[in-house]
Amino acid sequence: MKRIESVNDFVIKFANVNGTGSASANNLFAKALFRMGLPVSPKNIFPSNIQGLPTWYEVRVNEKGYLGRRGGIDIALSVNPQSMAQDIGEVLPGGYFIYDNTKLLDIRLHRDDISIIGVPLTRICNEQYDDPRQRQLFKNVIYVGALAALLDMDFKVLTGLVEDQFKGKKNLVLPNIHALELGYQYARNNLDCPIGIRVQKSDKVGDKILLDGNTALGLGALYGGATVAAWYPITPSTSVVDAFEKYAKRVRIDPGTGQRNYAIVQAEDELSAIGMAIGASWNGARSFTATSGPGVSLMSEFLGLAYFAEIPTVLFNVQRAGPSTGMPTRTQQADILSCAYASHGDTKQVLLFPSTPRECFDFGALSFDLAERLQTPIILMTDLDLGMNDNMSEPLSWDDERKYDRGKVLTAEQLEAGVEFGRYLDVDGDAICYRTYPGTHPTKGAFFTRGTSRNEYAIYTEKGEEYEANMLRLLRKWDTINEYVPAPIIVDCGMETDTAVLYFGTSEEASREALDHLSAEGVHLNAMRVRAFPFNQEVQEFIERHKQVFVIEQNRDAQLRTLLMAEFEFGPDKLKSVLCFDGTPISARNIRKQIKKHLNSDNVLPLHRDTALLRAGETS
Amino acid sequence: MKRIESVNDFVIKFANVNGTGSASANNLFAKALFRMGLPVSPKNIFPSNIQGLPTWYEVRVNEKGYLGRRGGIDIALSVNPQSMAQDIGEVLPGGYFIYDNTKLLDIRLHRDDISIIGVPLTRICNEQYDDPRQRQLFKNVIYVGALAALLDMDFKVLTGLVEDQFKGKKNLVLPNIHALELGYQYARNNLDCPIGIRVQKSDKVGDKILLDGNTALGLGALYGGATVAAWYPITPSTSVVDAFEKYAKRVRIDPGTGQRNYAIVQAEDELSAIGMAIGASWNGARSFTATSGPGVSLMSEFLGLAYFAEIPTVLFNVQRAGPSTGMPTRTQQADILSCAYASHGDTKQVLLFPSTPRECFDFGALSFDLAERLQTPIILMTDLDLGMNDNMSEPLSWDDERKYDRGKVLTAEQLEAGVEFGRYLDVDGDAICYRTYPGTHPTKGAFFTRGTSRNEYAIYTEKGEEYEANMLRLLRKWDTINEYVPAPIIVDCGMETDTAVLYFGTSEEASREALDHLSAEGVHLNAMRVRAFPFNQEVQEFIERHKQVFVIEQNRDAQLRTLLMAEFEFGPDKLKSVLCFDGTPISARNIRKQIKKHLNSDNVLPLHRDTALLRAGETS
Amino acid sequence: MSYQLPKFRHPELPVNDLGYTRADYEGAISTLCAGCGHDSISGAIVRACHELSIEPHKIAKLSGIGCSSKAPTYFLGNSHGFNSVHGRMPSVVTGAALANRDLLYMGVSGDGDTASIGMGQFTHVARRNLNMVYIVMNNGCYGLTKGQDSATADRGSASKKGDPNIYSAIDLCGTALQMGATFVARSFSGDKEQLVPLIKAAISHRGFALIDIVSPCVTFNNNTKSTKSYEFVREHAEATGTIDFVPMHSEITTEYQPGHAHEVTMHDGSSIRLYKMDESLNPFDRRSAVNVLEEHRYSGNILTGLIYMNLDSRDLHEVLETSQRPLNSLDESDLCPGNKMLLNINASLR
Amino acid sequence: MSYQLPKFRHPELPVNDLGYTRADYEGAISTLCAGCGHDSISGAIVRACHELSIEPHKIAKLSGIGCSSKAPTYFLGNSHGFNSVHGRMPSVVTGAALANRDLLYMGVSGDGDTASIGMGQFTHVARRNLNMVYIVMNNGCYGLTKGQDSATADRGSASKKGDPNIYSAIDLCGTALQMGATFVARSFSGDKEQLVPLIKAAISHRGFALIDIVSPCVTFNNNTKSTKSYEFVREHAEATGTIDFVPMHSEITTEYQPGHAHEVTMHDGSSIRLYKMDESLNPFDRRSAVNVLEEHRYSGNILTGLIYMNLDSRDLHEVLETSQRPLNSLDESDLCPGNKMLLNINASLR
Ligand SMILES: Cc1ncc(C[n+]2csc(CCOP(=O)(O)OP(=O)(O)O)c2C)c(N)n1
Ligand SMILES: Cc1ncc(C[n+]2csc(CCOP(=O)(O)OP(=O)(O)O)c2C)c(N)n1
Ligand code: SF4
Ligand code: SF4
Ligand SMILES: [Mg+2]
Ligand SMILES: [Mg+2]
Repeated sequence: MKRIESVNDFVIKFANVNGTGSASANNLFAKALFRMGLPVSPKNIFPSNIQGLPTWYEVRVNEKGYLGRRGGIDIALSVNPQSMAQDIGEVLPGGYFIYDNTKLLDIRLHRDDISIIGVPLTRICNEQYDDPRQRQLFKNVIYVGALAALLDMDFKVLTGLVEDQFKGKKNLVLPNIHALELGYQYARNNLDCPIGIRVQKSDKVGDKILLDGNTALGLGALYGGATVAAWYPITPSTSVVDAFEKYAKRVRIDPGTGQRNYAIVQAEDELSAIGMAIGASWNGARSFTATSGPGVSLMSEFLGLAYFAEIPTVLFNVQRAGPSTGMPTRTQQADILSCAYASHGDTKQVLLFPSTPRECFDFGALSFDLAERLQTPIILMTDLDLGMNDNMSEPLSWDDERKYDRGKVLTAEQLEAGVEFGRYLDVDGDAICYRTYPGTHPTKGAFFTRGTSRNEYAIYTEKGEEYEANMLRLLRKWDTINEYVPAPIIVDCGMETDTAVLYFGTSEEASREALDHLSAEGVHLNAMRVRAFPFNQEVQEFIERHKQVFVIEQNRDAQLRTLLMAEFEFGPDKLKSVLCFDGTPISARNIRKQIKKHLNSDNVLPLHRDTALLRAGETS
Repeated sequence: MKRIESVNDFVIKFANVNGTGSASANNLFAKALFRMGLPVSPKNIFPSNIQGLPTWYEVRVNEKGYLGRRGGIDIALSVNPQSMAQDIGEVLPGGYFIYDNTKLLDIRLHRDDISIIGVPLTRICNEQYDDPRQRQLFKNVIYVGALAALLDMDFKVLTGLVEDQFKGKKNLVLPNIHALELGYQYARNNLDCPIGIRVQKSDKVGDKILLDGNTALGLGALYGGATVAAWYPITPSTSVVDAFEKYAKRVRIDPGTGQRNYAIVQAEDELSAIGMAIGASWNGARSFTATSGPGVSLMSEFLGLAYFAEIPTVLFNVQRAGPSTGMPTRTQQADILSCAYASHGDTKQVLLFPSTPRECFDFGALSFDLAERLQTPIILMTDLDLGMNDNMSEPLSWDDERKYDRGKVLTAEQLEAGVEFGRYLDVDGDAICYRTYPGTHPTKGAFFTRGTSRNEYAIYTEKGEEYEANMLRLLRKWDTINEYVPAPIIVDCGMETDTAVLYFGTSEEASREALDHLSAEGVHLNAMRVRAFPFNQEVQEFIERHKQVFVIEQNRDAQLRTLLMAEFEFGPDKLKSVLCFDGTPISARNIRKQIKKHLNSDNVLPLHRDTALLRAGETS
Repeated sequence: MSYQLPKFRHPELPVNDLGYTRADYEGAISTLCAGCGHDSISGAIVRACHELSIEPHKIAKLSGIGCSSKAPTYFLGNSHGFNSVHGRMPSVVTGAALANRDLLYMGVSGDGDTASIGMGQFTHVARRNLNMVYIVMNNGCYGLTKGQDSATADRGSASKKGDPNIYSAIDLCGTALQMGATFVARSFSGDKEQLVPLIKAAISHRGFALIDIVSPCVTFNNNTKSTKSYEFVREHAEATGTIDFVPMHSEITTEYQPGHAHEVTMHDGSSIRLYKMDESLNPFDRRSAVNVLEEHRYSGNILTGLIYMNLDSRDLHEVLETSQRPLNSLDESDLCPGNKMLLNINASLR
Repeated sequence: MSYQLPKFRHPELPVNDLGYTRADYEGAISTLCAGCGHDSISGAIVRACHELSIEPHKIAKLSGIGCSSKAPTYFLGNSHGFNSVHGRMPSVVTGAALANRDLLYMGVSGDGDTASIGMGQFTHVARRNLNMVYIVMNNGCYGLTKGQDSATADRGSASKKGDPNIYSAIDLCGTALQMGATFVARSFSGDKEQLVPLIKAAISHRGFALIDIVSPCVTFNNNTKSTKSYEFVREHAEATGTIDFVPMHSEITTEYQPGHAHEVTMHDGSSIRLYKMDESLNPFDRRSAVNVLEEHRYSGNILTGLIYMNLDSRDLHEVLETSQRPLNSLDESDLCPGNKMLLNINASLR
């Protein structure tokens, strides 16, 4: 058997039972590596269930900084008998399987092509602890200790982390360190340490941070000046508002009066949540709601109202695998069309696509400026992978000079001075009109907001010409919007090429890695990351510059490609789809494979369909 | 002044106040012409309001059988002082303005270029009737009588119609005929009869009927075997269920027991209405719901469930002008995208596009066969213009040999005989699986329906492969669906041409007329009417056969074109949009103008956007 | 803010404390059917707001969809209005009220808008005790879609169409009480003398104030077999007692005999006086209110007047402990924690 | 239909009249948390259906989304199930029941699923008196999304997270009564002796039968400050009386003293016997039921048992006058009027 040997480059997967407190131990492991200067990308793979079912935590460690899913497992650490057969099966030949050998491995599961390493976790716990709860909790910490020895980790980093995590809670620090040591010592004394895979200190993370996108979004909303949050619980978006609340409690409660400079309401459902967000925005407060798939569908009617009545509205959509309830704890980018065209009638909604926690923070705050400036819903499209996993990211930062862009709002003074006010009057020629907040002026400035057609002075109308003029203005506004939304990021490969890739959101990391590999194989591709819909001029130009563009998406129906086709006009065979929609984050391997398949074939059929069928036979 | 002179070819517009009972009188007029063998196309233009606001009734009479909106008014008949200024202004030079001159015309409204004809309607009524309600009602009948004289109509046709309409109600027949005669005699005795515009008996309607699409749809549902109807009132779809109920009361009540072979429930909202339809279908009854724009948005979550869980669902969407509440009493075809991609996640919904009452009936009944055969929602897309106006149509007919296609359902006998049952098992290779009705068999046949992912045996799963396999099967099912939905209708112009038009639904009549005119001008275009989404192979081939195809739609954003672009791949400049979205039905003149504009320009920009802007300056 | 009011006024028109005439509280000309109950309610709202001297621009009027929901266009033309989507006015008001606690929120809805599609939001806004006036113009039918029965139509009642309703009616007052509403009243569009003081009291109440107003639809539901017709309501209405509203700071001018009246002071200093109260009802006791409503459910009579009021009501802002300053008036300096905090956060994430 | 039942059975397992053991009524192994109240309720449903000898495939079990809504997977494995969307089970059951009146409809929901997002549908299905059993597994929180307070959480009650709830609770029994529900009961997952006969009675009832069952969430809401914990409920539950269900055709075997029991016969011939009833409650009188619920709202105790039953209930099929034959069994010959009628219709349209 040829053992896998590597330093600072591997994938480890922890197999646990959910509800047993394994998450924090696994997190401790990942963060320790991060502190050792190693880029890590941990991913939680959990069931839609609270307790007792298999749950996994996959960590990729890669000194080159590739953070997308790689595919394949080098080390499996399994403490869950339910999933053991699957877990051991997934280990790559030459890899390692670490398990709780208090109960010996079922002989039928045995494999000759991997190293099987037993640590008697249950036995150690039973010997050390009487309380069953403690036995369960510390079992997780013990295996982290054992791993430290097996991978030759810096033990002090671990203990330092524990101290930081339980700062001030001494009675928690010592027992945790003790448990770490139990594992560490057991491994040192009984096992061959280190195994073929090792880690060593590095300097590849710079000032980066490890943060989940949802927390970053919550902070973005806080910094963006949101005061009203209305929401309804749904995985994987719940933690956005949780984070907003956590930090608002810290910094938005007046120390003198105890009064809050924010209001959070858990609505009775998503229809109500977005209604509240709209009502608050209409009344001049910055507000938002956060949801996922089913909530987006329910919000559709209100999104149409906000589009048509031009009410600033901020919606954070943390996407999960659809359709319907789908796979609520798996990731996808499959709400693109339902959000872009949300609601009946002619509507077009603005979408933002962040791809890192830092961008979640930035775009989160930006959403409020855009919503108020453009007077339309801004739908920020993130996903479970970005939202609920710790992602390595640029640190967050805020320009203290920055002022909120509150958009076009007439003040009482302006009204008093005789400024002509027509709510839907295009005074500036950019198709964005002036609004007033309720209560501004005793006799000037009041108007009626409605989802029915009305003229430039907000008076109800059923005249075709007036309706049409308004709809055309909204179309012109779309052009203005174009100038405000984040531009794409173009990465030129520096070589002559007529082929490119286009990706967005969480496909970035895997795409970058795939491109590097392809480039090493002599296939050079330019790249563009799209960051918003409407697509800027650059997007069109970039695509036109190339003969062929691979559009990488995490959905079945090539939804972003559909938007590109609808907005611009490209000839047949120009846009080819690279798709992944099995609920796992797209991997570099998968992208590479699909691109190469395209490049080697001279298929003339619409490829996105075909590709989808291809995917059936793939596993990573 | 040159009077407009014509026989059997004109447009007349009645201007009334709503809630005054004018509808039935106007209808009497249109139907009388129809009985005289003249093609007519009456259109109600009514406010979103119950009483007291201006309402219009526009009738086009055209012996050649052109039934689309023509644009321009030859005769205005105005009994509404509120709208008189507008009404007189709309009359084409040389046309006629007929009004109630009990109160003389405001001198400022006078026009020299038209004939102004006064009939003292109020005075006549006041002299004849004491009861104010009668005065109001008969005023309308009187002007119809006057028109009969002015247009040289066959008075007997009118009296015959009245007799048919009030069959058995003698006390209604005579007073109505009396009122008709009052008007007729007044005109005969006091006015120059006939005016330059006249009608005479013809034979251009054959066995056609005059019927609104919603009634036809209700009848389609009845004949299609629907037993459960769940709905929530909304204009313009309300009359679909009204019609279903009306006929169900006639033919579906057991004469012996008085029990009903149907159940209609007015739900508390649209979320509930579609939930009921889905529940009933799941349980093996044919059921449907009907709605319009806002209802479609609210149904979006459930439509995703029905798509993913593969539950036959029939939804009739009678479109109105959006977005949001929009113009609820105006027409549009603007829910194409929101229906085709209804709900979050990767979904694609089947759409049917009828264009005549006969097709409403046929497709209405067909929807149930398709829904059960294909096990997916079928969304029939009609609109206010077709649904609420009387349209000339082929007569309805039903093949008494026809059996309902109940799709793939396993019986207790089959289960007992040991047929393998997996709800999502693709046994036949067409991606459509077998289902069972609840209660079929004591131990075999039960399964769990859900909107979450599951394997072929309907067992809950979170395995990526199983989820993916299911999604790919749904994609293959899309190909099967293709073979079942109605094919397009292609009209070859018989001349060599590389240019064509593509239209659907209520754009048909105006398109046909526009093509005839263009052809007279030497511009020959082939034509295709699309009748369903997914688009059949023929649609693609037709488009590919031509260098340029004008896609005619009644929405702003060229929504059908977007679907065409997304499904197929066409080069730039291939599909050009011809759009109308001011809430009025598209007119032949408008289509002709837009097509000619395109043909004369060599614009290279995406044209659909540009066209939309052009429309702003147009009036018909 | 103190912007000048229009100066020239018809000398005869009575002005209120702010110098406004009633015309300053009116809206556009109604397009509802002549005789529609909703128009009378609009009139009562105009009168109540004028008499209470509320600055019109400090009122926000919000509604759903329906004839009733159109009504806000026809009153308070100097107030901001929001005609939202069908059945969802409560959520929009909730958001609006959270954004600015200093305006008066007047929600207007219909029985279809509230009891059918809006049931979820109606119950929850009542439960949250949002500080608002919630007016239902209740005609037992869907006026705007041409007269279908609504969920408040009584069993057996028949509209113009003629079929007797087969379902039992939802009582909005009873429902609101169930949800913990703190002010519940019922009235009749034809009884302005009762309606105006009720609206004033509802405005003064701190918390959710429902007034369910029977408001006949003359076009579709005013026929003899309807229990929401003018005639039926006139014959079957039973007032809990009469009510007088005395705004804060008003001099007490009306004489009343202590024995026959009950005066309570509301949290804003106004007071209401109840006369000739039904013996069985104590409108300050929820159990009593629930009981009386149940009784009337059986008798088939329509109980009008103030049914329940909780004087200790704590509204949503109070339980949320929101800032006294309207949230929409806060700016960067109040809201943005600045870069320094991010430095700390970043540090904790390494 | 009479398909053969599986023949070999463990000889010791008791079989019911149909020859089924209790195992034939069980479902898949539960994936809920160990100790979750919902599992006990599933067990009670299994027992009730087995003891009543209902053919398992003649039951349809439907639910929304939540831990509670997952429960149907864990009972009645031979019944068709439908896990629909969040809060919308009532509409799906309504459609299903209209399609086939011959099955037994068992709806299962959670307090989030019913009292929040599902409030509109819940109230309306009750109002329509659909013939169904509606079970709420009420834990005062959103289990599946990790423990947020639901709308049935009592004011002041605190879940594991620790913040006391600031809103007043929605009482589903009171709400159902308001809506005109014809069978209303409350129970506790920990009290199988009460639960099983209540489920049986609910099944026998013709019309809408609500059982609101307090069902502690051990993971998020079973702590000391929660009013939905096992401990709190055990200490504060107050039964209206005990209940016995005697199925139709059963021999009367239990002895009871006439003075202490009240026996009523239900429309299907079964009967229920009530013992030791609380004096203040007459469960066949709505006013009494409303009153007792109000009393308990004040006392803070949890009233369990049968609260209200209307013996004259007419369900939705009855008021709609639907055919006795299930609508889903009708075919072309029953439904399609044929071409001849179209000829007449066409003629009338010329
Ligand atoms: C989502 C949605 N569904 C349906 C409608 C159609 N609609 C308009 S008003 C109305 C009912 C109005 O009834 P009610 O609230 O009682 O008001 P009323 O007209 O009787 O005053 C309905 C169903 C709509 N606008 N939106
Ligand atoms: C439309 C929609 N919104 C939100 C969710 C997320 N969600 C799943 S279960 C649930 C609440 C469940 O609470 P409850 O009904 O009380 O059930 P429990 O888990 O407590 O038994 C929520 C909000 C969803 N699935 N669908
Ligand atoms: S239809 Fe009825 S509710 Fe609507 S305006 Fe007319 S009378 Fe009023
Ligand atoms: S989370 Fe609560 S409700 Fe859900 S299964 Fe666990 S104990 Fe039961
Ligand atoms: Mg109404
Ligand atoms: Mg719950």
